[in-house]
Amino acid sequence: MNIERSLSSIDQYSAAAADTVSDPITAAYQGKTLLMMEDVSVSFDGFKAINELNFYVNEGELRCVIGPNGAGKTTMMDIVTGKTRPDAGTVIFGDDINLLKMSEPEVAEAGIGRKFQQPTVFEALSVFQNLELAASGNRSPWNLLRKPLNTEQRDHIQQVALTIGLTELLAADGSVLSHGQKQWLEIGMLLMQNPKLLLVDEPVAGMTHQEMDKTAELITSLAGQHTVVVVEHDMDFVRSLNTRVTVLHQGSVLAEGAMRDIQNNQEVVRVYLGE
Amino acid sequence: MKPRSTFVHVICATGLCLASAAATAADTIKVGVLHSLSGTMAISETTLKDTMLMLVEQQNAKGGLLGKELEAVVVDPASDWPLFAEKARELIEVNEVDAVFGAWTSVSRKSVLPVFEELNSLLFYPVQYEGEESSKNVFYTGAAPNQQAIPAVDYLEEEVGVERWILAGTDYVYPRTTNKILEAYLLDKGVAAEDIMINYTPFGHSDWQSIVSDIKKFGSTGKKTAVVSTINGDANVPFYKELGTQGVSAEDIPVIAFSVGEEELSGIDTAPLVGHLAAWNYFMSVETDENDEFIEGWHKFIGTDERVTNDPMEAHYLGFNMWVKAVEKAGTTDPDAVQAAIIGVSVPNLTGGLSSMLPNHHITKPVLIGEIQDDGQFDVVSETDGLVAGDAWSDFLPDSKDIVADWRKPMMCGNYNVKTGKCSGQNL
Amino acid sequence: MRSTDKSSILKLHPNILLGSKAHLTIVLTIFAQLFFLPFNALAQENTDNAVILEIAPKLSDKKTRNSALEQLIASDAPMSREWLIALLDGVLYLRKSDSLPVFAEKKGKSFKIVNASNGNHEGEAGRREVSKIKINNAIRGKLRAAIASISLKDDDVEVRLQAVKTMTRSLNDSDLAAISEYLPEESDKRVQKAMQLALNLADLSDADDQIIIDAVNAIGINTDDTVTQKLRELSTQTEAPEVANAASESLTVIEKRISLYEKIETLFFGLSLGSVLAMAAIGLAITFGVMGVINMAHGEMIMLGAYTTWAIQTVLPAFIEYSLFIAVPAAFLVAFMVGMIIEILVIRHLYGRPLETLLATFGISLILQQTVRTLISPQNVPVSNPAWMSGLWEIDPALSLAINRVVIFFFCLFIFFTLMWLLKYTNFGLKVRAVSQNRQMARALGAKSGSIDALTFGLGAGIAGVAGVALTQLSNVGPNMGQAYIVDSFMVVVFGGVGNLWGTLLAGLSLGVFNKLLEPWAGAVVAKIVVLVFIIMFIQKYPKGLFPQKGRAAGD
Amino acid sequence: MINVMKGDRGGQILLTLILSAAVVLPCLNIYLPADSPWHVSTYQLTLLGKYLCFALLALSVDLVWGYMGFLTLGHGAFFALGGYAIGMYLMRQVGDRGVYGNPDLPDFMVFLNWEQLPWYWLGFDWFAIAFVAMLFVPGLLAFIFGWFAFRSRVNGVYLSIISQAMTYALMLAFFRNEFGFGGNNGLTDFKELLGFSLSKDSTRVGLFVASALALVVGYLMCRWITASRAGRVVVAIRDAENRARFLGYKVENYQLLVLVVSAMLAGLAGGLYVPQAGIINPGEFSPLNSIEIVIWVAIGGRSTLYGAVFGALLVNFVKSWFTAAFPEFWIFVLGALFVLTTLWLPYGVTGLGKSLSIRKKPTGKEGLPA
Repeated sequence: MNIERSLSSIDQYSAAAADTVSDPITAAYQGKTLLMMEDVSVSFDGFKAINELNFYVNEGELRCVIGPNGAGKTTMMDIVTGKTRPDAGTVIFGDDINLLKMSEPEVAEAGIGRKFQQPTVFEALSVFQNLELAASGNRSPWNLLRKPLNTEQRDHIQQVALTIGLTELLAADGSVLSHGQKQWLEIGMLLMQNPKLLLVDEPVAGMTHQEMDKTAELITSLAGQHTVVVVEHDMDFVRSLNTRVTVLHQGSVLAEGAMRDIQNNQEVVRVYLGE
Repeated sequence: MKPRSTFVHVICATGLCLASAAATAADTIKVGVLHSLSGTMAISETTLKDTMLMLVEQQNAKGGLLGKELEAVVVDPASDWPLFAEKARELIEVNEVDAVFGAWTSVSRKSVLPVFEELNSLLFYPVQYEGEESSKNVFYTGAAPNQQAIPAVDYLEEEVGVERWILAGTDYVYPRTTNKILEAYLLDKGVAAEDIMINYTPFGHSDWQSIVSDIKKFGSTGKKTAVVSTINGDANVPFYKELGTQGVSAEDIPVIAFSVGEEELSGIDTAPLVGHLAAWNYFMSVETDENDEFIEGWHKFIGTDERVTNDPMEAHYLGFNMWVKAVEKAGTTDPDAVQAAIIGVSVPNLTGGLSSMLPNHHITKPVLIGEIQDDGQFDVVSETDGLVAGDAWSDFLPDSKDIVADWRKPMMCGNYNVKTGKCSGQNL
Repeated sequence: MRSTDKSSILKLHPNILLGSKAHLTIVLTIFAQLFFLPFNALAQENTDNAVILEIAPKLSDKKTRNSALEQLIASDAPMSREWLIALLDGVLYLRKSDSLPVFAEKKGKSFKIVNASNGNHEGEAGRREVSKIKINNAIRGKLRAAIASISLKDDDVEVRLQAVKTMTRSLNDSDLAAISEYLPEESDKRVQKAMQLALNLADLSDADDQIIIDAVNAIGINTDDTVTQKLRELSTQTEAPEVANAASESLTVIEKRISLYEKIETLFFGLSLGSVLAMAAIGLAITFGVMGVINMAHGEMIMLGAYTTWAIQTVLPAFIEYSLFIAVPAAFLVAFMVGMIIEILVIRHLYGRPLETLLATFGISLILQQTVRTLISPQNVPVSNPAWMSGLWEIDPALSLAINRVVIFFFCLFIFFTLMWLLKYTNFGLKVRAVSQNRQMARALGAKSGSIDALTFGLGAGIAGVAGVALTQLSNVGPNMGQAYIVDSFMVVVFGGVGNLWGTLLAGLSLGVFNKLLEPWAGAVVAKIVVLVFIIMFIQKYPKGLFPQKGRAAGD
Repeated sequence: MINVMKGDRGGQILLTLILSAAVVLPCLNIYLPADSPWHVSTYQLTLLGKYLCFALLALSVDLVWGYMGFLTLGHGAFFALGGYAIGMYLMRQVGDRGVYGNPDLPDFMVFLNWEQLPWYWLGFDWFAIAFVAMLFVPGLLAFIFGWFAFRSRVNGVYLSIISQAMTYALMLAFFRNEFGFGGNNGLTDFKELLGFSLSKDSTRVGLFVASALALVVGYLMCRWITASRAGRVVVAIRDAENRARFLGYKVENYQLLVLVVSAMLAGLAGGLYVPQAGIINPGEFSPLNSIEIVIWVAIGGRSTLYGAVFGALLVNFVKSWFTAAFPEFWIFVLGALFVLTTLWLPYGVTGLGKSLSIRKKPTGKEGLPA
């Protein structure tokens, strides 16, 4: 990282953040706001995990969120998905859906899918069954007791399996998959839900380089049809996604912009390299 | 056809065909022993199993019965009441025993009763119980309420001058009945209702602080107060410990217990209990030759002279001897013949008298009141003049006072209502 | 003189001390005299004892017993007091062959006998050759009263106090005369007070109204049973209105005081029950709460501790007083070792499969129970309460706390704080916490998680064993005893919040108090049901117990 | 219905065995003379009938524990409630043949001076009502319990322990004589069921066959649930409850459904058990009994259904056999069986092959203990 080449001052950064149109990458996906988090705060035992966070994602956008450990990335996801309730702030999805009033299943129903940091596929079930579980439709117990999958759903599963490259492993148990395959399966499960917004938490942690490339390809291919927010540590990976990046620090947004700008942001560098 | 028979083979191989496996040797007479050797009741019942083994061994040493060797078949119903019924059935159907000695709790007796009636076999039940029952197939060698509770209360009233009564018991059928009988009896005698306090606690109750404190308060009015305790088993130790702790001595408020014998005391430090009472039909401390011989035999059999003897052991001793005598009299072990023969059979009891089997399948027994000594034994302080006949149906309960039991012909009924002239109940 | 007497008695009658309590001191002291006077002093006085020799056979006959006793009490023969004491203590026998009254001391299966009238040794006699002069509770009461009047001049303060109290219960003229006589000489404040109360009580029966009113005022607020009885009588049955008024006024105040004491007592009962629950659960808070082992054999660890106490008392019958001090470390060691063995042989292979530990430890619990049944006995075994742990701590006649329960309460706190200290401030504790929070990480940092696990499980088991020692003082010691505590212990740990020791302590104490508050109006059974339903409802509301672990670590 | 058995080899074998036993054993009992080596005595049939009831009970536990991950320590309560429902009907059938000859009240009520039948006994003269109660009283209790517990997301050991508290509280309540169910003695001395005398061999054979059929139907039912898409959701909930929630499943509805079905199966098992055992008493509610059921399932192998059935049959058979053959030592054998199975057969007896072939470490990430 060449600090000398840094062009952005803090002021410049701020201007960039305020004026998203000036950013060539996000400009491509310019649309209306899909997710809006405003003035959100939450604390655990006095520790402010999220501190007056403002965060916006537009429809069809692919966004990366980075930040050092404890920056509040996972907590932010928890808030969006209804697992954690913030102490203050508003979280609006789409036009007027208030996510803070919804339970996890309701959030999922509303069209937000989440991929966890730890790959949590259902190991006791086969890849097919994992995808089947994620298939959209009536989710009441009574319905699922009586009705097997319809052809349309089967086709969808096949199609998603193709996208994530697991067609040959459809019958295999979740437990025998490699780490990377589990990550893809989980992304596949998100896709099965036809979500409007995909939250992807550290998709490449622990992956080999090949797997990482494949994942980057997969995620990039998703953008456009879906809105995707990726939380990631791995800078190479984030760079390879070549998209707009938000830097979180101590529970609020430190910087936002294209990767190359971020890399040159002194504040960011200071946070990452340590004081 | 093949798979099916294979299945039967499998079942048999795994032992379900116990019947065919346990081929009965014709030259022995089998006696079933149905006492819990594990679970909560093992604490009391294991001793009775050993007693039965001793009695059988002693009988065999005397030459067996009808020229045959006696054989004890021991099973473990594990303090599990449905298992009692299952094991009873197994003893009778599979092992083909001629009589069963066993059960302790009321519920275990109730559980096996239909089995004995259905299969027409004999059960000797050795524990004091609530009465209100007389079955053709059961012989009650323990005390009925009139052979324990009533004389005990009489003693307290007449000799100790008790005016206020606390009837404390574990919440199950024996204390409930006994207390009901006692309450009716005391009210009959002119005791005011406010001078009677009745208290029930769950099985194994261990925290007696509040109750003992209540007892103390109830007894602090200046009138002489006594506790009649039908507290069962394990709950007694903490109860007596709490009495000692809170300084309730036998001179202030004596406790008379119907379920605390030598065996239970052997698990308690008795020094603080000296003077508390128990009512039984037998005490180890009774000085007779029969008792000495019995105790000696027991110590020899069990291999230590630390072990005590108690009332239910005597009950088995009586029941077993009565059965032996009845079999000899009938010349067969056939249940019907033995049933007919056993009524009227008398055998010496361990307290110097002669107990006999009554037509209602209860027996005659002396009633002894003993005070606890610091060596865990009882000192007899009162004894009924003669033997008391066991009464199956209490005269103090409105629903049972008209009922009598007589298993002789022509009545042959355990449940005959003298008013309506009807025989109802178990052996319909 | 006194101390040598006592130690000698210890040798002669070890079981006298087994459950000795404050009021047994009377018997003790008298015993000293009984067994030493006859051998030296009494030999010369045998001639004067001829009268009581005649009384002896009458004592053993039920019909003549009462009159004989009166005779003995009235007799001024030098031996009469010793006889009274011997009777009370059940060591007065008749030799069957010649109806000679003897003091008999059990020696194995036979008796060592001493002529009761002259103190001559008569050798040994078989069980059948002597018969005990039996007494019952009524006679025992009379004896105690008779001895009490003699004991007013005893050297021991406690004996004198007890004597006055015994007298107060049924005052007669001669007692009063004796009390009036000794009051001026009495030096101890408490005995003085008791004597004064007796005299005042006697005044309450006086014919003169003024004397009664004065006595009522003199007594003031006294919650003694005899006082309330007498006042109640006066307030309802007296014709003189002033007397009745004075009595009922005084009674109202006293009753208010008593009801306050009753509330304090209930609270104490609750705390005491709570301390038992907490103590039984603390060990489980370690094995289950910290290690996540669903330890069904926890109750059997308690049982092992209790049996250790029994074993120590059996092996060292002369040291009953100190047995608990030996038993606590011994029980800890025994349960600790057994716990370690269980961990190494079984639990160790089941980490990551906590549910399976339920199955395995249930099996272990069955095996341990049946082992005790087979090796020792299916019956309960007796454990004695040492004298220092018996009796009551009398704060007021209407409020006395059982000393053993007070001791156990503080013992529970002691265990708890020791454990807290161990976990918080020692290297071992640090490792335990590290391993329980993150096994891999702790291992990576060099903690030998294997040995730490074994030690932790041993610690939990050891503490259960120590709890077992305390429980011997309250409840039965038998193969089933562990079963009585296991369900309650799990409730306490869960109610308090798994993994939180403070939670366990507070849960135990609060459930105890809650239970005891309910008991007076709901009865023992319903109180327990209500407590269980309360726990269920509480967990619905607070799914992680009283003290949940918070934040990210709590994850699910 | 039969196609739910596809892919369940163990279940196919098991059901075939049970169905053939239901046909063959009664024939051997009725048509063969008593001295034939192939004769099956009524005692053995009844014993086996009781085992089958336990197997059904184990099945219901496997459904909630094996598939849903709720380690229930209170299933004995559902079993006992079902048993009490049928026990009450049987009590009413006694009519005036009780010891006191009172046509309106069961003996224990006469004896405790009850004036009239308490309201909750009304209707138990009819089998249909008792049968409905047998299924729905446990079902309702499960519903109430689950509705509160699952909604507040009580899980893991907390859930297990409150289920234990539930059965413990019920045990204490049923022990109380005032509660109106016969206190400690419970209900016993039954005479007849639907007009058939309970002491008749034919009735016992009938009960055996009914138990076998109930087990088969229960098995098919469980299999229907577990093999459906809903069943896979349940497994998903077991392994990663939160994940399932994010997938949009109303987790508590699934949990509630499975728990209620399971409780009803347990109630059915209890209802069939009581006429064969001849007694129902509060001991059935004891927490230790419920733990024992879990142990049957673990011994047989959980999450397979057939393992639970096999485990219940095995443990109970061993118990019956050993309590007679080694009355003094059987506890040691049973205890050792529990310990050794856990150590060496983590997938239970039926999972022997699996244990041998897979030597992988269990992940034990989420949901444990559950």
